[in-house]
Amino acid sequence: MMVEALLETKDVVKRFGGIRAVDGVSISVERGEIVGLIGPNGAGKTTLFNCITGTYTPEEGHIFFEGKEITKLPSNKIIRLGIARTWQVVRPFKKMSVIDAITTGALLRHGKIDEAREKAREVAQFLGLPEEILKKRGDEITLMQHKLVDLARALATEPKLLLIDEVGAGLRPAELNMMIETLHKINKERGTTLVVVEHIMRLVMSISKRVIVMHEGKVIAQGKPEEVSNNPQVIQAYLGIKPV
Amino acid sequence: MRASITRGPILEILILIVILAIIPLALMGNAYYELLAATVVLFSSMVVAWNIIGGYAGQLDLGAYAYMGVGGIVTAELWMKAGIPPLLGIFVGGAVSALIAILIGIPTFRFGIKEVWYALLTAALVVIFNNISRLLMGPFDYYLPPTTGFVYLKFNSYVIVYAIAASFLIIAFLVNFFVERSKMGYYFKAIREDELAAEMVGIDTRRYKLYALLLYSFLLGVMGYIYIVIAASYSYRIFDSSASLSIAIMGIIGGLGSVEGGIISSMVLRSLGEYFRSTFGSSLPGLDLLLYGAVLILIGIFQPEGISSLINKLLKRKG
Amino acid sequence: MGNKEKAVSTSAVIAIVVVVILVAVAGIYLATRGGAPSTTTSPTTTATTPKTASPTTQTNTTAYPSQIYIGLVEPLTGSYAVFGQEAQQAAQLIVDIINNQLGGIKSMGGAKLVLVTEDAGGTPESARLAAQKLISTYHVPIMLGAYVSRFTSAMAAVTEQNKVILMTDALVDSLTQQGWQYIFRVAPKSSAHGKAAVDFVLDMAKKTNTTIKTAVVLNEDSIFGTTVANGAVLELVSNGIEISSHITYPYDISDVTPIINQIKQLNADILISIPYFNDGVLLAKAIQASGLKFAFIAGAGACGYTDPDSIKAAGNAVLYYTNTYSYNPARPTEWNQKVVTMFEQRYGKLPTEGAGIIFYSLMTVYEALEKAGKMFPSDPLNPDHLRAAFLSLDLNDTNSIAAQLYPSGHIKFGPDGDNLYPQTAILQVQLVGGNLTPVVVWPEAQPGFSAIFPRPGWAPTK
Amino acid sequence: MISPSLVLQNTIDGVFLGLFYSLVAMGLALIFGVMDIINFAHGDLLMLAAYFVWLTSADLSVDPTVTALLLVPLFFLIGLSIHYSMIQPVLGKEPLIQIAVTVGLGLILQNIALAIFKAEPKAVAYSLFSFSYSIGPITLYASKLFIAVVSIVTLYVLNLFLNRTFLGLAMKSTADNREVAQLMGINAKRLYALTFGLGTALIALSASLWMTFGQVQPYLGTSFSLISWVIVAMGGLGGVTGVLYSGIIVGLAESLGSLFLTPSARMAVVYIVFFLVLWFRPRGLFGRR
Repeated sequence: MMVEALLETKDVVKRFGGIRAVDGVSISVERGEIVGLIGPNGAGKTTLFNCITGTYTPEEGHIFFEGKEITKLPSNKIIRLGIARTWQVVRPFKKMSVIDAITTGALLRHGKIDEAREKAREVAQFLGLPEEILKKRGDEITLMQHKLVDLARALATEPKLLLIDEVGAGLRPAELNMMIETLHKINKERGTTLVVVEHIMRLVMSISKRVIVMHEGKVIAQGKPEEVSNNPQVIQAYLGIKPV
Repeated sequence: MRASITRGPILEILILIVILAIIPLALMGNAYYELLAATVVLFSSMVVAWNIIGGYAGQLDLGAYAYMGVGGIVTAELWMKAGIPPLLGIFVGGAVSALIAILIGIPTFRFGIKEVWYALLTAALVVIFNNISRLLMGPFDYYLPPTTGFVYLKFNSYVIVYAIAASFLIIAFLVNFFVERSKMGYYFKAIREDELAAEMVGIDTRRYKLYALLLYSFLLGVMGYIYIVIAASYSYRIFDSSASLSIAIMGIIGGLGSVEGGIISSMVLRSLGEYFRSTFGSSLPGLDLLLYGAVLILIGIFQPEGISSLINKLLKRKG
Repeated sequence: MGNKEKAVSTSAVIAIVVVVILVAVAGIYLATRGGAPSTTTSPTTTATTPKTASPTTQTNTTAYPSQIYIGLVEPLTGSYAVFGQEAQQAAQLIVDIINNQLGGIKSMGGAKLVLVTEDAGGTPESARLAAQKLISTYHVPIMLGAYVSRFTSAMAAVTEQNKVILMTDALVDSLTQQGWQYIFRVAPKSSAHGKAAVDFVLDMAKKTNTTIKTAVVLNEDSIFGTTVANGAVLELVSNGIEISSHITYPYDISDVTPIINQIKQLNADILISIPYFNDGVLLAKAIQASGLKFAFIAGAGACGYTDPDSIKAAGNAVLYYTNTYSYNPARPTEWNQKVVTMFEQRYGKLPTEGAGIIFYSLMTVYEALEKAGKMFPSDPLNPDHLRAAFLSLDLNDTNSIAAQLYPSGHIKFGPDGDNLYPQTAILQVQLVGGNLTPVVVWPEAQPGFSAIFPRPGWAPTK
Repeated sequence: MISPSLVLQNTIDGVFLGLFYSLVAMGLALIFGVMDIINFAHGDLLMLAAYFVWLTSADLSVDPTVTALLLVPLFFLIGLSIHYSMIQPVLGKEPLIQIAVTVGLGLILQNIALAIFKAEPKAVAYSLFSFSYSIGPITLYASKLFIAVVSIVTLYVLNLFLNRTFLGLAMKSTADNREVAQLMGINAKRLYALTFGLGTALIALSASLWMTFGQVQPYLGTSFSLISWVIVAMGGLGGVTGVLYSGIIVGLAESLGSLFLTPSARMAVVYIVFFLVLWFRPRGLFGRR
């Protein structure tokens, strides 16, 4: 028997009006991997994320998580199975304190507030969020801190698979380095599988062991970072010239 | 609700109870002020109940009097038609009100109606209830029997009416208190802050919004009968759009999610409104409402988080 | 909410809450059983002794109060303010007449009346608060108000409990059918308005040889509109007139054309319409525009067609329309003429129904106070003595001013507190010197006028 | 007894009423679409404009339709001043805050009107259009016909404006996609002010038409606010046509609800239709962001 992939999509199609935003995508993610998902604007990466997390229901195709079909499940059930995500634009709980926001995530697996709060603290510490930040409200912290809180909130749900959408956007070079380290740490120390959508090539190339390239809703290449970056189809896609 | 409770809030509740207990003593047996206190406290408890759906769960519900009216009318009719004493009837009234709320809430949340659309839907609900009850009950005023007594929750003494209204306020306050410290409270607030992000930490947002609606409509349904006792008669006009709006407005002025703010704003503004009515009613009609309007605009522009955040700021500055 | 504070277990809080609720429940229960004032059977409640503004006079039973407070609760804001504000003006005028021209309450040593007014606000609760405030602050023995039926019932909850006489200017029938002890009403109740509109039309039809077989009844759907319509329907049916259609609509309707369209198909002889302000003008304009013809269009209830604002707003469209009035401003009695002139001089406008009801209601209160002073000289303001005085009144044009102000000229209360001799006057919009003017045409037309019936331009079909 | 001709008559009247409703709601749709502002004072502005019409028409004996020429520019300016004083500060804030501020504005307008004009409804007695045509069993009311025609023409001109002029296109594209509009180099601040002014000016036009047959009292706005929002919600952001069609649906629901049920329950019919539309087409009948 084949080794079961953690996440597998088969011919997933999602349309908006006449546009096929995701056009027959089949990918698979193994346990423990860090996969980079790249492609020009509008390639369908975020839409694919939305299909996986149940925000959108794909019109065609199937999505499996740990061998179980999740294509038509509602988001909350999918998250419970062990998928979490973050967004390119942070979505903080502005009027809640940081620790409360993370606790909200932890409540998924810890029904008691005290336990959840304990868990939240643990995750915050793991991500290096300083104690004084935890009491601040969501609208009182910096962008980098926001990104970490979003990550912490997602991690607090104890996911097996974490989908990270352009976490580097808007960060300064030093912050970017910290973020790269943090992602590595999440993968190594917690064993969380990561799928990272990214525009910043430095980030993708330095953390991903495997890269999947999407263009106009389709997967056009996948492989090791160095292979992919030399692929002529990929280069053409990024330059905006249609491959013949 | 297995949350651990810290000492601070208990103090808060005790203070609230003590203040509410002192009020009638302070009124020195003046029936007018007793009645006023009962009216104001009942209004406050409606605002506190609203806080669950509006303040915590962030759903701008403008249908308070729809739920309150249903509960009140059901309780009154059960007494008059079936002889069921209101002491039991108010819970049936609350349950019927909650049931109707849920029946409407399921499709509403199922189809993802939120923000202004939810506000419009609930505002329309009050008009629909008004029109339909007009068809069912006719235009007539209905009077409660003159009987008084504990099981009828009807008394000649305003102090007791006040005491009942005050216990509603305490109960509504406690429900808020437990909600805030429970998983439900965290989930409500997450939904209020960002529904999509809430989904992504595994919250069944539809179900939790229904929970909020359920608690809110049940509490209002239970309060409806006492409203009728104070108003002395009831008719389809109990379904009042502008009164429903004023409940939400008090919640907004108080500060979303702040029970204390809601209590303060509703008590102060409702009493002030009554003061203006009785003082300037004949010379400056509508002055109280005009002032509400001005307060709303000023708060919206300069203090969008309501008076509770203003109070917090002042406390911080001092402390 | 930080977790550093010392945590207390949930059960402790629940225990405290349960104890508090138990204590509260027990307290309420004990209070209701023991010390609370019982229902109206007990004669020893607080308000039974007259508490007027001059407590010094109360030590001596033979001395009378120098002032008697009379409460007035009227809607001075909101959509009924039109009536309430006029009622307030009328009440002040009558109180001044009583104090200055009639020498106060003579049987009580010339005690003067003091009018205290409260705005009923927009809700029953605020009307109740208003009534309670008058009792708590001024200990009024008698109150008037509050035009709107649900405000009035909220007031009655207070007046009944405190044994204060409520002389109401609200017309809805059911108010005097609740078994209340202290409510009185001189004004014709709403069903009498509906009946009067029909009686007028049938009387005129007989006089002018007009055949009337079918009628359409159209009313705004408030409790007032509905009860007036019920009175009209009963009278139509008992006179063998066929009701082609009975349509109700909300008074704030924005478009009446669907109603007019429906009526147009029916070809009825007469239209009995019970409007409020808005809809009355809309209807009149739409009927004019539609070319709809009736032998007669009779309004029941006091507003919508013949009041000055409606005439101003509808113009020609309301020519020859009628309304039933609880008051006859043209009644040719000495005091009626006098009061109308004084009102006109003081406020620069003719009194309409809102003022008229207060004229005779308050003047009846005056007669009752005089009577009480004679019947119970030792304790005239005792509520049960007052009640007895009201019930013993039998007023007519020769023995009282109040009756001179009332359309039927006869006031006597039945056991339910309603006047046994109700009467309304019919006003019709006519052209007087080129101006649209409301004129009293029935039961007795004002001098120099007569009812214009049927509507000019109407020709009987077939 | 409901005859086919009566149904036809009410259908026609419902469509006429609906066209008027569309015009009333159009200003709101524009403001909400372009600025994302939730305006609950829309109806109260109409009430205010109606009083202006009454003041000019009743005392100066000018037909309500003529006063529109004066009122439309006046209300454009009133709209601008409201925008700069109250709307601009809450742009982009939470819906609740916007509702609070606009409800506050509405309360102020209502109670100022109550203080100045008292509670009695005011109407203009004289109008050019107090007659009707009869075509078989059908009656066409001149004032309704006139209102319907003016509404259609206005909506058509507005549609041209939104599709043919730079300013209109700017509004339209801002409504469609805020970011793209920013890229086009549109000065958002000025555009918002102009939009609010235009929306308010449209209300003044509706008020003039309303006063050819209706009346004004301080609480007139409340029902218009709700009706306008229902139309905007049902139309989605489908532009002029979306508003037009859902206005007609509301007009028909009201008119036929009156006929088949009772006029007392007509608003229940309208709002139940609204519930069903929102439940089953949450994005409105004509699409929404």
